Amino acid sequence: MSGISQQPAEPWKPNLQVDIGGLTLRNPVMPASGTFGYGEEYAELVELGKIGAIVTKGLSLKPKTGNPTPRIAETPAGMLNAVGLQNVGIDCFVRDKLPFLRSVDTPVIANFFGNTLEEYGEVAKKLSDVPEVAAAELNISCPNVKQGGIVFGTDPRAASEVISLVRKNYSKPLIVKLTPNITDITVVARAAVEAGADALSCINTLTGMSIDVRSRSPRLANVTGGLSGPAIRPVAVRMVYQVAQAVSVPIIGIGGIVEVEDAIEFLIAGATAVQVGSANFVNPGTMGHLVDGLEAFCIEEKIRDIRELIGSLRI
Amino acid sequence: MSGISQQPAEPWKPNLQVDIGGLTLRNPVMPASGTFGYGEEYAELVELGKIGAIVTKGLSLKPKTGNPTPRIAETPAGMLNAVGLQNVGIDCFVRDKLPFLRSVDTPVIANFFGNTLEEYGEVAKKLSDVPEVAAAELNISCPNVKQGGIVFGTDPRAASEVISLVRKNYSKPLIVKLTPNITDITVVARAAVEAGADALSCINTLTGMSIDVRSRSPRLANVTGGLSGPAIRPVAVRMVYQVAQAVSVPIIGIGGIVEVEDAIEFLIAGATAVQVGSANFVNPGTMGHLVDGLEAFCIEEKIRDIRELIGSLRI
Amino acid sequence: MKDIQTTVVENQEISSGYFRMKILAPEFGRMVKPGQFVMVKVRQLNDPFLRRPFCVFRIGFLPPESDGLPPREYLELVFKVVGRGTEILATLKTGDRIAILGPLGNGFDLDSIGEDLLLVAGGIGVAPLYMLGEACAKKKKVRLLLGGRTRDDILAVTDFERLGIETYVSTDDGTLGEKGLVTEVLAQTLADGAPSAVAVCGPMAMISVVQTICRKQQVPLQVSLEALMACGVGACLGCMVKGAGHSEAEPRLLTVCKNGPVFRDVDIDWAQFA
Amino acid sequence: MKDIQTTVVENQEISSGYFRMKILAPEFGRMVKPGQFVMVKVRQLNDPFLRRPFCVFRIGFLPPESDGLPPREYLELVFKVVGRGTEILATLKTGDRIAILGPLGNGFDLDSIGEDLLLVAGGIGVAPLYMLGEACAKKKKVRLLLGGRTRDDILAVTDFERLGIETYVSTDDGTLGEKGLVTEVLAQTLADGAPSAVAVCGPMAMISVVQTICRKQQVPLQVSLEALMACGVGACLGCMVKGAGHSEAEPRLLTVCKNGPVFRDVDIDWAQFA
Ligand SMILES: Cc1cc2nc3c(=O)[nH]c(=O)nc-3n(C[C@H](O)[C@H](O)[C@H](O)COP(=O)(O)OP(=O)(O)OC[C@H]3O[C@@H](n4cnc5c(N)ncnc54)[C@H](O)[C@@H]3O)c2cc1C
Ligand SMILES: Cc1cc2nc3c(=O)[nH]c(=O)nc-3n(C[C@H](O)[C@H](O)[C@H](O)COP(=O)(O)OP(=O)(O)OC[C@H]3O[C@@H](n4cnc5c(N)ncnc54)[C@H](O)[C@@H]3O)c2cc1C
Ligand SMILES: Cc1cc2nc3c(=O)[nH]c(=O)nc-3n(C[C@H](O)[C@H](O)[C@H](O)COP(=O)(O)O)c2cc1C
Ligand SMILES: Cc1cc2nc3c(=O)[nH]c(=O)nc-3n(C[C@H](O)[C@H](O)[C@H](O)COP(=O)(O)O)c2cc1C
Ligand code: FES
Ligand code: FES
Repeated sequence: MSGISQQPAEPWKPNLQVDIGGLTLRNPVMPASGTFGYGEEYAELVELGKIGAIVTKGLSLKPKTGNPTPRIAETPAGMLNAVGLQNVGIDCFVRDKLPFLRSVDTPVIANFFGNTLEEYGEVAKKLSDVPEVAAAELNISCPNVKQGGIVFGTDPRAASEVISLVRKNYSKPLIVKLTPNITDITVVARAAVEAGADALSCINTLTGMSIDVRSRSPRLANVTGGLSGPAIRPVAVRMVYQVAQAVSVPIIGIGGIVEVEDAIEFLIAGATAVQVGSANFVNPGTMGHLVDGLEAFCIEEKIRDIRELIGSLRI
Repeated sequence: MSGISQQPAEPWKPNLQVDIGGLTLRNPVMPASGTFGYGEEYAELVELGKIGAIVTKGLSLKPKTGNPTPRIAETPAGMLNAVGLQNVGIDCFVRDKLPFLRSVDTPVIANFFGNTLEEYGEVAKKLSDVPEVAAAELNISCPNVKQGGIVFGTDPRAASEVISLVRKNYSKPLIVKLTPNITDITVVARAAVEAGADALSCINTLTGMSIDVRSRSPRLANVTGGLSGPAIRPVAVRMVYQVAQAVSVPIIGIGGIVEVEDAIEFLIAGATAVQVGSANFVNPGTMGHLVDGLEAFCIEEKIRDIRELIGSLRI
Repeated sequence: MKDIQTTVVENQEISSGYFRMKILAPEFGRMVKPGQFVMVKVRQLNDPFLRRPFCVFRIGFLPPESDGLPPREYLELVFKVVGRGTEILATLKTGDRIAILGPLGNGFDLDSIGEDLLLVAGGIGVAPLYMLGEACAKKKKVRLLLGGRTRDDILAVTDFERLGIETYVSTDDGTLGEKGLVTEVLAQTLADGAPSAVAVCGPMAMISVVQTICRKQQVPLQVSLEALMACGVGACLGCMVKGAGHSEAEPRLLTVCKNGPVFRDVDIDWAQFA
Repeated sequence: MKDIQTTVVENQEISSGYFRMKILAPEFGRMVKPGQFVMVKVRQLNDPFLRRPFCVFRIGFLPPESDGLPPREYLELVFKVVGRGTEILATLKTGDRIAILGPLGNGFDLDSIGEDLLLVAGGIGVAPLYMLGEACAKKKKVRLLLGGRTRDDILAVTDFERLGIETYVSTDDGTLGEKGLVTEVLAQTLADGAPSAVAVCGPMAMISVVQTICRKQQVPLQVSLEALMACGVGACLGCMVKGAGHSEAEPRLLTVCKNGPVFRDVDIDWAQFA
């Protein structure tokens, strides 16, 4: 903000607006799915009208009870979770959760998944009937229960198939969220874009595990879980950078964002927007802080439009 | 040690000895390649006769100058390095570095790599002529320069080819070190064992990246680098666990070990021994501390032989 | 619910491994209900990463810094050192910065308590009970059964006594109060006549026994539960417990952080803790 | 070389953003040579993860705690707050725990200095020069050119003067001493007559100019360099600089931590810093 006070003659604010596959956001900051409930959980702490979008917990066709507890384990500069995609289901979401979201002047992005190819298609169809849902984020990091549990998102053919089907059923902006548990993320990224993704989210959690040495049992009832938080940021930035080289659709950078610099890192690597996940738990003020910080950074660096930052890595 | 003082009548020490593909170690603690130089760098700080083995910096056929600087970047609970496998080369190692190692009563494991298939074979041949080298650790996380830079270790066919060739040229214990930058580590693990690996090391570094937001340039001159340290431990433990389910050769657990509990976590997940990497930089006393701590843990938990811990996860 | 960066007023080791910490917390007084908790960030670094949940033990006021200013509000925690987070918390000194998020959770249901409240605490389990005792002591009969492994685990007796709460201490090894389990003292107390309500906090094994005893005697019971927590506000779904009657077909999953941490025993599926 | 867990004796802000910290360090006195450094673990947590390198500014002795005991040795650091590690270091107080590994590196080559030593420091670059001045001041003529952006960046003048070292201060903005760059003062000083040796530490841009000037005047120069470091002992190969005559065919790579941090200017490939 120092730039403003030092130049009272010519006050200016940078443009923070970005476009994600046709969806315009007032700024590039939003929560990561599963870390912000259905929006209302943080309403007392976060000015929802200030952030770029609200991203819901992953929705499925039927309600899902998730995994047994313990579901959470702290790790160095991060955490493991094995919530197991517990959610109220798409119908309950529309009935019970959407009314609150309607009252907030911020676009809603519905994250969703299926246990089978068909379920993905059906949820997409239901979502396309909900006018308040501005865009959908398709989580392909789930095991395909029908095909022996192979994760949709690690096989370009399976990913392509599920995305194509969803694309047929959903005409608003479609974001595909990629898994980092993969040899070459650009292969699935390209397949996703070819199959119709308007934008890509990178990354979901890295699969990890932690053991209590006294009881010799896994800290998570599910044995393995998803690693998130600052620990994974270097991997996430690398993958965003790789994907940005490989495709030309907008990318949403996710993974360990805590400080303003972290968000900017993703933008410079090639992301058009960012999502904040685990950091919401630690500091609910993170997203508001990022919005202010991005503006301040742009002013200090004399950047009139935040889009100048996107992919501006200097090698 | 409390067990000893409380039971003066029957003092006992647990057996810490383990076997890695035919190589017997006095205890399961050793340094990870590239974090302990050629042994002599830490001689003033680490009682070399106390650890299970000494693992050298990765050796190649010819000396290698590595990457430009900066090569190091700190990350949350970890670090990135892009040293680029700088090393003195196998001949210089034998001439200049081995005499010191000969003076230490601890087995030497030579980590090595090649830029091409042929180079891998030649280094293996040279190593097999060095009696002081007790075992070799084959790093297959390197790009195959002849085949367009695809990493040997991410393709089971390429891995198999290079391991088979090395196996032909090297008859002492052969450890193959796996990369974590892969969709399913068990595929390469199985291929490695079929191609003749006596043991597997898991894991090498995760590929990551970090950007200085003011200069908008990568923090590493090489743009990307390898992520190590506590941050990656949950991923490493998970992979050791997966590999332990898939193969029956001994596994060396690597990744973010700092405390005694961390080492034990790997053993319970299925590792027979552990390597300490980045933690050596932060606390050179780590390995000595782990050896003492493993002994104390076994006494407390009434474990007579540390091998009882291996793969003892209770689900 | 607020997230504030604030200051440690005082941190004292009150017994071996147990601390009492006062933290400046403007406006918390009128917000906190007995049984609620706060999420504490022990250090503004990425390691340890998550916040730690602690009950609000008490709300107090410091003398004003200068005339005319209102007295400054603080909240007090009582905590046991068990791992990395609490180890760091134990090292904090007057003036150190700390972040607290709260108050969180539902707190005890005061309306259903009746005229004769029995508090049952195991060790650090006293933490949520002081404010409950304080809220009830003037108008109701309130007694406290306080159990611990040894003398060191018996905390805050004089605080409760100052409220006029009759306190019965027992320790497993007999180093303070009666020798035996607090659940045995409870069984005896109930045999002499049932209170209108019991509130309990402590280790899960002890809570389970208390639950069995109260259920048998049909005494209404409120329990304060613990669970691993990431968010504390109902967003992460990390802290679920199964509610009474839960099944895969008819799921009744409750968040300890938001639906709890205090539950009526009849609302919980006790089989999950067996 | 030792790795010790020890205690902060004192930590004082000596100028805006600059601190002087005394750390108990038994036996370091006889071990440390001028120009050597230590690797400091600012906090025993995983974040920040790596140690930070700092020159030993001075070795001193505390009065003995009781009669008959030898005086207690400490080492003194002077540091500038630039990032997370130094921010934490700035918050450490008397009695706080800290870990130091050292002494590390080669230190200055005292034998080749001759009779007339000129020290050149830019800002925090004074850090390695005090011990060098101290080692030489009794037997040689020693002068110090001390430059900084502004008055706040001029540190430890009285320490050097107490050694009898003539000190010439310059600041870019003229807020202290002469107005102008320290390299201009150097050029002028050399024009008045060349010393037998120059030792320099400071920002790389300034070192480069000093190097150019000294090379031109053929004055032997020792430079203390900085590099990102993980290990500090030559094991990680993170801190390489190219030595004079380096090429891919005939590599001459030097570790700043072990081959340095002090180098004769003729041993360095200066093109890499251009
Ligand atoms: C609602 C609630 C109120 C609580 N009130 C108090 C109190 O007033 N006083 C007190 O001493 N303790 C209280 N606890 C327990 C306290 O939160 C843990 O002892 C503390 O989190 C341990 O942190 P650590 O870093 O020292 O332990 P570590 O074992 O190193 O912690 C590792 C992780 O496990 C979590 N964890 C460990 N033990 C517990 C536990 N028992 N309950 C929940 N999470 C745990 C930590 O929060 C952290 O995420 C409460 C717990 C809950 C859920
Ligand atoms: C041999 C040597 C001696 C030094 N002596 C002193 C001294 O006496 N006083 C002093 O104030 N500073 C000294 N420095 C610089 C000091 O090490 C850095 O300022 C410090 O590491 C910055 O840490 P940070 O966490 O505050 O900064 P960050 O920028 O947050 O640090 C991030 C990473 O970069 C490294 N880093 C950042 N700047 C430097 C730098 N200039 N040199 C080396 N590593 C850096 C850190 O060590 C850390 O690994 C010396 C550096 C070296 C190499
Ligand atoms: C508790 C928890 C629940 C999550 N649930 C979902 C989910 O339902 N759908 C999804 O796509 N990602 C989910 N994620 C992944 C996050 O959206 C995000 O990709 C990941 O946490 C990395 O970001 P972070 O490091 O900022 O947390 C979840 C993450 C956490 C920690
Ligand atoms: C500076 C540095 C250099 C490394 N060099 C090598 C190497 O030459 N060969 C190799 O196989 N692994 C190398 N590694 C990887 C380590 O051996 C180890 O697999 C990795 O660091 C994970 O362990 P850690 O988390 O304990 O550091 C290097 C790691 C670091 C940090
Ligand atoms: S702790 Fe996150 S939902 Fe309860
Ligand atoms: S810092 Fe590791 S080699 Fe110099």
